[in-house]
Amino acid sequence: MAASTLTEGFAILLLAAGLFFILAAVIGILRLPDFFTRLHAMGKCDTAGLSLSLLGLALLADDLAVTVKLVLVLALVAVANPTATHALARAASRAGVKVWRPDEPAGPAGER
Amino acid sequence: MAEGHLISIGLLAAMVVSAACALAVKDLLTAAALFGAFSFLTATWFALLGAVDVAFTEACVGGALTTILFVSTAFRTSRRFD
Amino acid sequence: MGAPRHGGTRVRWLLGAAAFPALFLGLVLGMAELPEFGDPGSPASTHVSPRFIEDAAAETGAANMVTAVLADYRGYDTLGETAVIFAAGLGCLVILAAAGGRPNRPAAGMSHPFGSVILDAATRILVPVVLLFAVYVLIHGHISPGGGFQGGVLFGSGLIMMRLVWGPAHAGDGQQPEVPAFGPSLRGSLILACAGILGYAGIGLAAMAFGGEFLNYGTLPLGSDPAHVRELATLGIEAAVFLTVAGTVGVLFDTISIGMRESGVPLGSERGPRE
Amino acid sequence: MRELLPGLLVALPLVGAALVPLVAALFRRTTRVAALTLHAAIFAAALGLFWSAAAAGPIRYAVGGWPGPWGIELWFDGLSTLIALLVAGMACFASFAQTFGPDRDRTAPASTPLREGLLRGALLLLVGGLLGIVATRDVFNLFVFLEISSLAAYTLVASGGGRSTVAAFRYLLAGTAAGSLYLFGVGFLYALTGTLNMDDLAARLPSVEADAALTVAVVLIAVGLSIKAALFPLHGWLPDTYVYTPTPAAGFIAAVMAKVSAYALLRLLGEVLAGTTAGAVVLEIMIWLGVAGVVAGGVLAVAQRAVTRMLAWSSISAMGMILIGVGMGSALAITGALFHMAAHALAKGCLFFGAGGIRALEDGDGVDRWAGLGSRAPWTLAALTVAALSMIGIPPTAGFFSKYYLLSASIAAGGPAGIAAFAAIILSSLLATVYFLRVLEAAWFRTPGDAPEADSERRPPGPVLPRPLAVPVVGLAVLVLLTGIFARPFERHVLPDWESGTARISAEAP
Repeated sequence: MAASTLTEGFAILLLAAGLFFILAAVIGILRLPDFFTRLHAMGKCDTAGLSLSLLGLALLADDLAVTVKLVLVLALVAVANPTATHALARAASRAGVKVWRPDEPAGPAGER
Repeated sequence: MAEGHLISIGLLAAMVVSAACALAVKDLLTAAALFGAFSFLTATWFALLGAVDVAFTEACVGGALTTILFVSTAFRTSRRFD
Repeated sequence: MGAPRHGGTRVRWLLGAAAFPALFLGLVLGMAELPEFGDPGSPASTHVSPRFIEDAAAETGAANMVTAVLADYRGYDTLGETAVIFAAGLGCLVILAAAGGRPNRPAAGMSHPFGSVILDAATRILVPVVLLFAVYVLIHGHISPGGGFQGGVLFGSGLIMMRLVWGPAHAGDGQQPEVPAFGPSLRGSLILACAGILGYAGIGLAAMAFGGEFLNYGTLPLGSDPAHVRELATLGIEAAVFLTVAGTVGVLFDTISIGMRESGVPLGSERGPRE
Repeated sequence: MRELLPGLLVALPLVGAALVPLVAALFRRTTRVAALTLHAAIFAAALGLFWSAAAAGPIRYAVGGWPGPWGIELWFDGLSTLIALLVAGMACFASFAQTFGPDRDRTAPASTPLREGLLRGALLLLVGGLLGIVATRDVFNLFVFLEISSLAAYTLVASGGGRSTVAAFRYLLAGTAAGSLYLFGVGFLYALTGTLNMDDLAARLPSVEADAALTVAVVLIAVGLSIKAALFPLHGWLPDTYVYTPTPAAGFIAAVMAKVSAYALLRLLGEVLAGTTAGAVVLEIMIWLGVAGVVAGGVLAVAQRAVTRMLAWSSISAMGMILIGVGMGSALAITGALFHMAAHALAKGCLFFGAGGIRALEDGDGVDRWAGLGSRAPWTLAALTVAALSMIGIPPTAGFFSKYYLLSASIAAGGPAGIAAFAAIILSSLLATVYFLRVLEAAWFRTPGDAPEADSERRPPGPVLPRPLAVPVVGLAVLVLLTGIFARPFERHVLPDWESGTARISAEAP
């Protein structure tokens, strides 16, 4: 009983941390000034948030098969999410998206 | 049951919002991305209704495939819709 | 057609604007009178469904009832749906080859090999997983949600992923090096799609050759247990659907994003403007 | 053989639709022989079924071996085999005409073996879709095949490039809306009765007669199929589609596409849903809309200067006549409607092959382009004249008998609707005389010199139409005459099946 309560508590902790990172990603996308910084926020925080949430869910799952599946999804996210971020950044850099500098005013002009 | 209803209502509201935004934005890439989001919400809703097969199909076709095709089409035409 | 153009347009616009609220009202009114969704006593749940629920697994060998109904009881519908997908690919091929305007040249950034080590490595890891999962979905469709259609879409998505990262085949014209295509070419995709339809209808015709009706898999000489025979044949037609869908996905992506010339299929030709 | 034919009839077009592009993609050779062989085989199957159904009674065929409401059934009686025969036969001519290639009007891409194979595949797919609609006894299956035929038709319409793409897009919008409405209607019917099989549906409908959802379902199905059948106020897609479609496809699409939808209306509204109150009202409305369409189509056809556009409006008039027959629902009216489908399909196919070819080769669609063609190509023009006479309704041709049946049915029906239908059909015949005589007069009695902008040295003497189009034109004209002469056997074959079918449905209804 105690073990399961401990696992549950840990899982909830992981979920909360995951949600926190996702929230941070959302705030970052909304608040940061240009495409690259937003991507930076989204890529890192999203991956971390998703991974933590998935870990938490994997701990909570009753069925071992579900746990294994969730871990597989986690592995997929760990490969796919950073790659997607990289691809987006590279495409934007190739397309000539301007990088924001602190001395320039932020604005939608920097977005594409 | 009440929680299910709550999730359902939230999903439906998000669907309506994403669909309306997809119609409203001028940038075709943004519209394609919003449509992808709409498809994923639809798939989730189908799964909630118990139609897992349909949800799976919707996620594959609506979420992945049509989004890719829309983006390719947007690249072949002019990007903005005015 | 000439004179009443303007007035006609306005009348049409008004009619169109009136048609939508009318349709909406009609649908809502009709819905209100329908049996409650999910009502176990409604005609939809009491007339035909019980037989499917009770006998499907024993009669068709498919534990997933949806697969049993789609691939066996209403297999003719599914053949039709597969033909619809094939028709969409065929139409895209014919029309986009004929569409005037832009030359069939890849849009910048869409068809050149992306040339990034990270992407290359990630694609090498992800694509085999996606393709394998597609085949798993195809084979597992008997038991869990999935089947040929979903598997085919996933397989096609894997092919598209390769195209996106590594690009299509190039003929090598001095500026670009000669590059072989990864995955099937446009022509190969078309052949896959055709083969799928042929396989599906072929299984149906084979059943006729053994004395059954069209698509009556039970008569195929694959074993003694009819449910097991039906299960095997269902797997066959799911594979056929898989081929058609994967091929059509390839055809759609290639025609839309790459164009005809690069994929080595000279469908269109030089055209002069007319209007 | 009787057991094999139904399966072959529905399977062969789909097999061919995949086989022909496959052969073209693999070998990059022309697929003319393969496609013609397949069309001939389909036609043979349709002929066999027609004969079999006439000799030994209707055939019920359970696809996949699952009968009744669980599986999908096909149903071959005098009506469906007649339309199947019409579709398969017209497809043979259209496949022959496809050798003509794209219209030589500079927008269409040049023909390569692969492209030719794709277009032949699209025609086979269209035939498969139409035959599926004709054969099926399942309302959802009908939708699936409606979609197949629509998609294949959009492909064929758009294959001309340029304006034809725009026309195909409009057709696509109308067709998709029509398909969606029909599907909504089927969904309502399924929720109400729990079945998709037409016979089962007819038996279970009386128990839900009072439900308002039934009315909605009937209206949705009627509107959806009426768009496809180009019933008068819903005909907007038709003129541009028929005019801009490349000639080989136009001859087929103009001949049978809308007719098959009208046949589906006849099956669903005239047979299955006719017993419901909503169905009866919708059928009554359909008579009046048909009357309006007959008159409007005729008047607008007179107003056209371009020959193909005039033919397109005349088709709207003809569809109105067919739907008048469907709406009246008496045995005589149904005979008239079916017979008019056949007569009009043969004649209109002939005229579209001819007019499209003349438009492409004479480089213009005006009536004056036809000036003097009679002396240059008497046989072809004689064939086109026979078809035009059939459209007007001159006795030995098929058109006379179909109009005769419809007029008799109108008199028998009586009442304001009957009188209006009678007057409209007579008026449309007079209008058809006006607009067809204009063309025929130019072809036979004017010389090219009379034409305002004639440049006779550009036109070489000799046959007006190349063989791929001339053979279908002459063949169809012969068929128009034969159908007219042998009208009675058709009537004897079709009518009893209709009467027994409706009698069976009303007997099953408690």
